Amino acid sequence: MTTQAQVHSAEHVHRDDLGARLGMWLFLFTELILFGGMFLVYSVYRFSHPQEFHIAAKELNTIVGTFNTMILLTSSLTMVLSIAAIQRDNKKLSIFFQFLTILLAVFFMVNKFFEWSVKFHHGIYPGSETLLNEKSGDILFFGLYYVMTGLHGLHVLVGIVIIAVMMRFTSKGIVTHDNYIKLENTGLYWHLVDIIWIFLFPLFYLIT
Amino acid sequence: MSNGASNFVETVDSVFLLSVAISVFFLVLITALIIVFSIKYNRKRNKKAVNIHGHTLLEIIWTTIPTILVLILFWYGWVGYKEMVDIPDNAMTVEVTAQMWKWSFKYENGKQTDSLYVPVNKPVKLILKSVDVNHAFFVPAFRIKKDVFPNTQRTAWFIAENKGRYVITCAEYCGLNHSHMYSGIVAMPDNDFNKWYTMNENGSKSTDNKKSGSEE
Amino acid sequence: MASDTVALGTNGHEPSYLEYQGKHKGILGWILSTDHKRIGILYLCSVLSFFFMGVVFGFLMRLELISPGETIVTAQTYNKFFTLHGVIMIFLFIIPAIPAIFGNFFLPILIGAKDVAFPRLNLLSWYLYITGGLLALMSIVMPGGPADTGWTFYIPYSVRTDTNVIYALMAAFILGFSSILTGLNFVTTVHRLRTPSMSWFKMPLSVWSFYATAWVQVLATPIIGITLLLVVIERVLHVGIFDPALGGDPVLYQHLFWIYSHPAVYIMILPGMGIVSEIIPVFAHRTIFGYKFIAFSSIAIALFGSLVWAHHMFTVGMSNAGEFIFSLLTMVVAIPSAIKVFNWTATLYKGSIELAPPMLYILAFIFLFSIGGLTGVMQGVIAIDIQVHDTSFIVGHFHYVMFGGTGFAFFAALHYWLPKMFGRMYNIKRAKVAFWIIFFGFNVLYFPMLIMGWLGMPRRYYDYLPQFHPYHFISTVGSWILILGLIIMFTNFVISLRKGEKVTKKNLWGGETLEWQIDTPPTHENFDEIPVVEDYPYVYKDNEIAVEEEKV
Amino acid sequence: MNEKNVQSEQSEHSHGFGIYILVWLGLLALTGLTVAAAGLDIGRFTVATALIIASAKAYLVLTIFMHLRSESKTFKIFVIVALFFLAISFILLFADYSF
Repeated sequence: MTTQAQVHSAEHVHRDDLGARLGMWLFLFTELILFGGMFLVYSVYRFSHPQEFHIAAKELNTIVGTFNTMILLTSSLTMVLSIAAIQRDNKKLSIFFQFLTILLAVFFMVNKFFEWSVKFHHGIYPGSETLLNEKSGDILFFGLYYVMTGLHGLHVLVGIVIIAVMMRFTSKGIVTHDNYIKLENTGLYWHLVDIIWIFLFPLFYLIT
Repeated sequence: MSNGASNFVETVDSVFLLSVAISVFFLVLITALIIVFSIKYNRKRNKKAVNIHGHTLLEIIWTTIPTILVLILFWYGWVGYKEMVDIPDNAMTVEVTAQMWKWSFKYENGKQTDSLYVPVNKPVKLILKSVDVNHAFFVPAFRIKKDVFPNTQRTAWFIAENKGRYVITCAEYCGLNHSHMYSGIVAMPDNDFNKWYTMNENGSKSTDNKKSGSEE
Repeated sequence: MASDTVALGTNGHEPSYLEYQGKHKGILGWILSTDHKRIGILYLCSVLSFFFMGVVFGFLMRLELISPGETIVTAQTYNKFFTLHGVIMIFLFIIPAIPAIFGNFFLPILIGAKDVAFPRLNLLSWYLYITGGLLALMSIVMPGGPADTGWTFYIPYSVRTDTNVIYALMAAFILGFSSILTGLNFVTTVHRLRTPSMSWFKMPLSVWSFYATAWVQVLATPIIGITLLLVVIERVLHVGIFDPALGGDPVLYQHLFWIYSHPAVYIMILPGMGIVSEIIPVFAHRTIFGYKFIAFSSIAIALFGSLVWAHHMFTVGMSNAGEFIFSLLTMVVAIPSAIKVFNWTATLYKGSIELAPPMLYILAFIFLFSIGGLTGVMQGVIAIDIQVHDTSFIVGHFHYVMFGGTGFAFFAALHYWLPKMFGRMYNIKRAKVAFWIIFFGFNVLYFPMLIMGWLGMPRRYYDYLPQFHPYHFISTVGSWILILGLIIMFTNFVISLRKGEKVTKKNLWGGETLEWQIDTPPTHENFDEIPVVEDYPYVYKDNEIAVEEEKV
Repeated sequence: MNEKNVQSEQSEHSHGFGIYILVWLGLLALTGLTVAAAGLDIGRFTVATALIIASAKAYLVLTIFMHLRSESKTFKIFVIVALFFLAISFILLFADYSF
């Protein structure tokens, strides 16, 4: 780890990529369980209000959802390709793929923005009168919808920032073909965000 | 607290006594060993220690015995609990409403009171509801407790076995006056109860207020 | 010794970590240092400050309860006191106490490493800790005052009350992240940074328990994180999630809360158990009894501890299957703890026992933890739990476990390791006096709670029926005795830090673990050369010789 | 492990570009499949089907994109422990709700 270089004298600069990945995976578990907690809430409410969830899910636009899923899956591909490129010491290609990843992530967010604004336009948003007049199952469905996709969107935004930093690191030579653990860990994070969406998508858009 | 105030007292108390007995036994055993060892093998007397790395048979023994004991305790606890959830069909039903910070009781004939009046030796079923936040219906002398939630109902039941007055308290923190959310159960013989039950509202209210003075 | 010795470049005496001058000087050298030992000291100072605040709130609560009715404060203030007491003691004291202070300081040393795996992350978690702590305290001065919900933040009261619940929730959320980062760091450290000759079964038992704790921190904490965040979202944006007024299920909140908070109990107690396993062999001057059983029981506790959360909810009206399963599993979780207690006791057998202050606290730990554990088993028995749930029986029980257990282990660790950390010895006699006062006061304070709880005294009560007055009175008197003992103990430490006898001897107590083979206080890099571990850490080959050396 | 492994353990996850693209195509195909399956009226199996397909997708991402396949045993055990913990929470929670 480069961090250790700071504390230790120069004689034994210690880099432990495997340790860094181990730490990253542990962090991913916390993310996984963070969302897992919300999936717990989702599954209990779906269990207790099956009909209302079923009907409420029809409000969501399956086409937009599918489109967004495709975008996110593709961004995962470009992410992993950028790592493969840096492994082959192809700096330019790696930066290009990272740029593509960011672009796709931005697309995802733009879509999300329009999807949410349409809902807001219909008066379906947390605390709105339209929603509060609905049955409790609908309130819960949309509450979870906003919170879960919202928190997921937040993770996408964080991902965009981190990948942007990585692009800079790659171009400045901090991330290189024999020291790319930072980029690799970014990739791990990005794929986890993708995995969470893989589950969010059918549970909110496809259970009609 | 009078013994045998409700039908659950005997079961709960016997499990409790059993577990206290087991606990005291182990506590005394451990404590005695610690004290004896600390004296007998004290540095002043025993300069050279013996290294004993372990003893598998002992480990197995002291894993097995507690396991058996806790499983026995578990079983009695479960049986005692089953009694509390299996409500007999012939029970008289009372609706209990909890709100910040008082209890109210509504009977099948529409009568409403601040204290719970029940006949002795008859099963009483309680339907528990809350109008605001969580509360818990707790009658220490009867060994019953049930949380009360808004928008959903819970049930509890009991048979009062002796006549008398028992305290109802709130056992789930519910804000400012949580500690003043008392009421009472008045258990009376069948005849008296029937007399009270058929009596008109005003008559009952006056005695009610006098008796619920257990607060403060 | 080791073939691959690392050259240090200096032949003379290495400066200790206390004197070491890195990039930054003075106070910056501390708050920007990524050295695990300095971070440990940062935690020591901050955790103790919060501990004192927690004690003050506890003291005020007991004072209020000395007589029925209003004694010193109003009900509203009292409710805020017990919330603050709970939040501070749980999130700011007992969870970080042993792992963050002694884990940070000694875990790398015990496994022969120079630092933890991610030193900068380590510093970050201290900053998160401080941020969370300040956020919790900020609510005291904000209009509306601190939360009055109790540390459990049960829905729907926590979305109804006008007090600053959000501050407490966010504080707990941030502190959770601090705890996660510490756990993540320790797991990686144990996997990656053990000295090459230290295989898993050569690890000291405290390392085993830190490792098990770290896993629970990583896996369970996110659940509370998201749960509290959902409550914040519910409060701020009125999103329907748990609030029954919006169709939510308040029992689901309790489930999620306890999915974390029960494992959290083991985050609190496991490190304490590690300390006990560490100290007993040293002062019995013999090897520990049943090393592997103790090591595996730590893992078993971490595992089973995650399966029993709903025993906090036997009265909510769960399904019968739920009640049955959770009661049964709760019983099972008692077994590994029992195994530990028996092994510790057996370690005293044929030892050569020295009742030094750390050992006194440890022996008291076994006694108090046994009471805590056995009363815990009682609550696993559903029929009994129905009676004692949410009464002062519970309060007594968990103070026996948390304070009598973890707290006493923490005090033992202070007496055991502080001289090593600072190179100054405290007054042994004063330490023993303080111990007996604390031990006595503790029992006077908490034992009456067990009795009145069984008799039906609900917890979180500002006022009570006259029949409970004697118990409350005795309990309050106990709190004064306990606090007197604490004052003596901590003044003893403070005096020792300023004018205590200087110690430079490496091995203060005759321990066999690695921290006793390095300088006192440790140098910046801990080890001059990579330590070689030949056997598991509690082999006392030549007891008497070690004793002779120590006496010289 | 301290100094022994000081040498950078650069991971050897150098799969070819080809396999990544193949996996990506697989993921897109599975997405299509899950959308199509949602259109069918298969009653209570809807959710099960959706979850199985989602798990398959997640498995692909985990093993190939996240290189879990070529990681050491420790990583695999770690993932199993985390998933086990999550599974336990679901199972025990439903011990209360589904009975």
